[in-house]
Amino acid sequence: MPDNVPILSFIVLIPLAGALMLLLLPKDRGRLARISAIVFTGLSLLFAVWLYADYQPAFGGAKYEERAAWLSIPLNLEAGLRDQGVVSYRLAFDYHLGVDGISLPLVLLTGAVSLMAALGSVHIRKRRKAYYALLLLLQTGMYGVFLARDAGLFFIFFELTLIPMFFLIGIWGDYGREKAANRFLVYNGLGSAVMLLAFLLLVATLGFRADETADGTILTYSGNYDVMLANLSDPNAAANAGGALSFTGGLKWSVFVLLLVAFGIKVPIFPLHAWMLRVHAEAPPPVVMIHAGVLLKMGVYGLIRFAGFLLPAQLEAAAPAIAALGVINVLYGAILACVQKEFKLVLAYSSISHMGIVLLGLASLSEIGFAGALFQSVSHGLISALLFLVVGSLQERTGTTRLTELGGLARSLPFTSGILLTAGLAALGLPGLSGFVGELLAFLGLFATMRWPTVLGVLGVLLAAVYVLRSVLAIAYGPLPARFAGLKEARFTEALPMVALTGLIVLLGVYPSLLTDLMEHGFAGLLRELQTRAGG
Amino acid sequence: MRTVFSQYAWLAPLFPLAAFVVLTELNRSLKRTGAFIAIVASLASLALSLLIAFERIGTGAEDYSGGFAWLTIGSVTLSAGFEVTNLTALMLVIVSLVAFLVNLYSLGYMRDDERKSVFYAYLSLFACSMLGLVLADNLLLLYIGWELVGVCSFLLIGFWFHKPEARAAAKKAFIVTRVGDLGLLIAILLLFRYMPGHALDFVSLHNVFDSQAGVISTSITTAIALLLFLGAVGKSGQFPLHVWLPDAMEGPTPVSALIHAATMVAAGVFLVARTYDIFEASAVALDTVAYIGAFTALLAATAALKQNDIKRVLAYSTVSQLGYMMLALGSGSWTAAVFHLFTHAFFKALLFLGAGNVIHALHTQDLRQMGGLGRRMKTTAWTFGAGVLALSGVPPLAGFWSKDAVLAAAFERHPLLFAAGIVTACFTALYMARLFILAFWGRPRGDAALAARAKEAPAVMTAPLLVLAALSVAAGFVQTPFGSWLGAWLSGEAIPEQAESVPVMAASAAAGLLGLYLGWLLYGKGAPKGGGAGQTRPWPWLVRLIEREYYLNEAYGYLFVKPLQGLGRALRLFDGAVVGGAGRLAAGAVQALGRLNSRLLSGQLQTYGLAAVIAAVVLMLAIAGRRF
Amino acid sequence: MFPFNLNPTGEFFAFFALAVCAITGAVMALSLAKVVHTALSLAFTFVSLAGLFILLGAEFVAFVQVLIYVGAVTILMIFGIMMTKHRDEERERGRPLLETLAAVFCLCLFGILFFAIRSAGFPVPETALPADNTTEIGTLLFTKYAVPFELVSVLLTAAFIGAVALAKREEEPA
Amino acid sequence: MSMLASYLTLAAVLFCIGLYGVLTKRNAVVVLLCIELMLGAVNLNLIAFAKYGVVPSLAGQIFSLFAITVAAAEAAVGIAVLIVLYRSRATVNVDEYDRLGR
Repeated sequence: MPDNVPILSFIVLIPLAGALMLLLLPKDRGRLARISAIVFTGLSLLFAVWLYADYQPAFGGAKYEERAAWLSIPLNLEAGLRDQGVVSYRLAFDYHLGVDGISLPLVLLTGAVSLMAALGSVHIRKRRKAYYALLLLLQTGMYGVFLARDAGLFFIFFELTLIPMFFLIGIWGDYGREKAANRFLVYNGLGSAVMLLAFLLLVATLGFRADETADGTILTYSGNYDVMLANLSDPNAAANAGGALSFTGGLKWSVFVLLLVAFGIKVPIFPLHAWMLRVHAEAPPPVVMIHAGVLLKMGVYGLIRFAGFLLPAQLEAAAPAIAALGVINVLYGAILACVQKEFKLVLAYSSISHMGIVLLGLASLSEIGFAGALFQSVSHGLISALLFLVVGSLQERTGTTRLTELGGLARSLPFTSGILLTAGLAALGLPGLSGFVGELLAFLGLFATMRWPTVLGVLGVLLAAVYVLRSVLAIAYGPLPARFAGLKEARFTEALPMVALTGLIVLLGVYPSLLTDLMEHGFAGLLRELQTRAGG
Repeated sequence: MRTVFSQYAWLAPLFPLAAFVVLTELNRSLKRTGAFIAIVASLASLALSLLIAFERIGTGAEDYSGGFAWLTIGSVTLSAGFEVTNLTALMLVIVSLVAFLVNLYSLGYMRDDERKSVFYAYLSLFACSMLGLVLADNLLLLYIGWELVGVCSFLLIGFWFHKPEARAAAKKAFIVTRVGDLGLLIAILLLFRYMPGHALDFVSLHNVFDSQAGVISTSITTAIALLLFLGAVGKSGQFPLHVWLPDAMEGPTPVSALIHAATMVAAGVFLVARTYDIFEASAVALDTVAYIGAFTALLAATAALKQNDIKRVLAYSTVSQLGYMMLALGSGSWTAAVFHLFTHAFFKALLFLGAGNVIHALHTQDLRQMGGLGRRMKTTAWTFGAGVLALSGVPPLAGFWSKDAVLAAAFERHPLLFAAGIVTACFTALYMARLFILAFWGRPRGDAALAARAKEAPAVMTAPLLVLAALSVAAGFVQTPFGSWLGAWLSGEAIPEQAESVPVMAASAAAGLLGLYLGWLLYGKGAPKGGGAGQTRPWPWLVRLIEREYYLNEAYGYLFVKPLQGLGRALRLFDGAVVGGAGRLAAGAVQALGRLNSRLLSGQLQTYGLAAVIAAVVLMLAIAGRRF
Repeated sequence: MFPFNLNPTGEFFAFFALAVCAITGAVMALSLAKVVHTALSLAFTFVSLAGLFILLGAEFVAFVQVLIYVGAVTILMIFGIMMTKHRDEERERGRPLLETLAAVFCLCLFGILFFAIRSAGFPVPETALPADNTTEIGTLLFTKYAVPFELVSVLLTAAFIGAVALAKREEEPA
Repeated sequence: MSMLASYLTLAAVLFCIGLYGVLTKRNAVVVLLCIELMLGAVNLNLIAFAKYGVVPSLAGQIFSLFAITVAAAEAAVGIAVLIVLYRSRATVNVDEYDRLGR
């Protein structure tokens, strides 16, 4: 591959270009809109796969980095510092994209889930042009979040995902869609506000940098992630530059807590999950595929990227608390999933439970646990995407997803039911499917430091079997109600993503090295930091 | 001695896997040939297993292992590999042989089922996982196989998915065994934590626990052993997790023969045998295994006495016999356990397949509807009879020798264990006699027309019976108190002749014969003509207790299911009221803010104007004020 | 605090008289009940303003002021009044809060402006305006300010076309 | 007090009166007239500066010419809008024009 291809920009911007192109289409060409959306999504995925093929974990992602000055706001404060040789004093945000072992798996996940969601949107009939345009816009946001290397850019991409989601829920959702969309926006808006505050604190402290040039010193506050990391490893950097807030313990803790809340809403961590239930239940299934499959992982990614790498001491100190939250998530979600009567809500609570395992992996503070957290994120993304693909397919045919009304579908829809069963088995952590690997790694990692939380987490896996079987068997097994006797089996465009996702789940379950090899050096910086702490 | 075929042992699970893949991919187009693909695959596995086993017969065959790194994270490598020892070779033969026979048998049994190819796909997947479990060279891989056989069991129990009972049974089987699986998983976590170099393979386990005592503290060892045993308890249907196995009889009968009698349920025994070094390092764990095993054996044997479903009787019998194996393991003789596993696989598979023939002929599983089949189904009756005698421990059939080995071990361990074993042996013979008499003797009690049409099953279904019957009769001679060839082969150590076991043998044989005699007395000779064998009996509460299987299902319902549901409901209220309430509060606050705003933004232009003027004045004042 | 060092020149008296007229007109406009009266008293103010312009040596602007404000705008307003119905007889309900606040803040604004005017030192101009400023204005409009001038004419055209289009009665649907 | 200050003060007075009228008067015509008054006050400022500013210049007068023109345009459009509104609402009271839609 030629080295000068801005591959990351391609990945991020192709969906945006697609969205713009869709706007030019006439309104009634819904089919064309669908096809072109799929093509653009696929194109982006193609670049992501290319990146995957080309990426060498040992060298990291330095060669893909792209950077351009984007926003530079003069602060006009240099007058007082002129005598110290300061010629410019500004606030700068860059268009700065980068990739590493942590973001690449999630980028691939985004591509895969987006394509499957686009394919799985066959039953969306209303205002297709707008739907697909929003879907593409959403993709740009997601890719951007995972690839941005600048706090400001990250924030903008993060926000960019809210808008399409809001409309996708609010326009194409079920009966309670408006309320769900509002709730979504309120929670995530609050989260964003908190995140912005945390980022501003970060920019004002870690983001400060003094550049000596021929003309004099240029003082910059920037959201540049590399600068933050550099400042972090060199505690005197900010102090030497002068003028910046010092990043002391209290401030670090407040930033950490703010980040935990901000990303905790997205993950979602226990008391902050109310919004996602509604989204799961009300949004159209393909959108939930993306929501449960990718958007929740943005929270995980944010936690690792900002709370983890920038505040390792705080992460270390808060590990027991995170583990406790993880355990609560796992058990709380699982127990509630056991009593739901609506399949989508079962899946919603199951997501909470599974994301708890991610938290457990993070709390382990070990490489294997981190890898488990990331693997679990990807795997849960694929599994929940598959489950909601099936939900969409069932909902279109039966008109309901209530467990009490369904039954025996394995007779009339053997293929779909088989996929549902496989997805369910993957969700309950069956070895040979991807769900198991993530859970295993997270547990292996956590067990070394915290034994009882792990045992409680394992208990959650048992409950997973209970709620998955309870709901899946209620749908697929048992006597078939007469009104469902004549249902038509999934059409090709539905079956294709189902098979593809199942294949991915099996592939990752059987040969997880495909993904874990990527992460090999991804956590190196964080682990080094944690180790020096442990040593000193 | 160099081994040739052992190097290719990894192929054994791949044949059925290939069959599974082909069958699932080409499901629709393989309506007829699907079964043959599966049978050929299982035959290939069988051939390979036999080659491996025969190659290893003789002394000094080295264990062979090979593998690759499955997952590397940082300094930790989880590997996947296989290991061939004499134990695994034996297990390979048992599994692939029974699997092949059952595959063959199902050709007849499932002939008219429209989802036959799905059935064969599941069977193949099961064979693959089970062989993988057996061959695994480390605990993690074993766990993977362990879970996969559990899923296959689940799928096959629920094969007739439209029956609500099958659905419930499948769910129950999966969840109850999962409880045990978690024990195994936690044991693996513990081992991963405490083993030097995070090693999980059996060779390292053997080295650490056998020779390097003190590397891992006793309490941890005990914990690991107990957790491993919890896994075995779940899989092998030991008390208190045995409740799923009788219900699992909702699955097709060949499945019961393969999975729930011969192979998968024995995996627990295999697990304990494979990690026996850990158990030997902890006396507490061994005692636990022994007493749980003995208790289960006794409990299940009594429960089998009053079951009316032919398969449930056999299921409880399986539970009971597995208890025997655990008893042997706990008594310190893992070779006896494996020996019993070996013989039990044959005669219990035989019994199930025979029962399958009966069910196939009569379309009922209720013993009260049967009777007099002996004349109509000669082959079935004779082979079944051989199985009954073998299971009852009548010398010199296979069951006698293996049971004797178990009892001898128990005798050395503790008289109480021995007593439990002897009583169980008596009960075993009793309920088997009852079963045989009710099914094959006397006159038909059920639908007369159906009984009249009942005829012997086709050859494809009787041939496996004959093979298994022959094995049930003869397989015991591989290890007798006078020449313990199998034990020596398995453990690699010469086992001295056990002269003191003659009284044990006598007691065991006497117990078996006594049980059979009692059975004949109660159900054969003394049976009332009406078939309702004795309405008034002593201790009606005890009978009821046994009939209801000791109310364990109800107890679990009240102990676990109800509280979980209650907790779930409580949490649902909490989630709706508190967490959701907080959400509503947040949303409400924002909306209230919005309403306040919209009241301000009333559309009154002049109000806006006034606000602008006020703001401008305030701004001016603020700017002007800064100068002072 | 602010020394009123008035020098009683002719210009000052003229200014004073005209200022009183303008303010009176404005105040009257606000206090009169009938809309037509308001319009007329504002016209009076505009005329006074035109007088002030003359005082300031801007005859041309004064002329334009009279022409446009008094001649066009006020007349336009009166047409507007005539085309709409006004219920000025009814005693409208007051809006005391709005009125008080408006009054207070307008006074505040005036206070600020007055304070600013008083505290600013205005240096005496060094040069005087050209005497014949109408010619000068004409020259400037067609040289330096030609482009804005043309733009304004476009704006006017657009505004009048727009006004006509807006006010044109739509075809009544049958 | 210089003449300039006097003119400016007068302009401020007129401006504030106009502003008060805009903010309090109900009748849309009166509101429009008051806006004209405010513009007039501004024009007065411009012309005063044109004569008494530091550098006297005709630019001030030209500016005020433009302002007058724009004011005329505004008045015309304003009246047109008012008439249309009157047709649909049957009122000229500003406080009843509180909706953007129908």
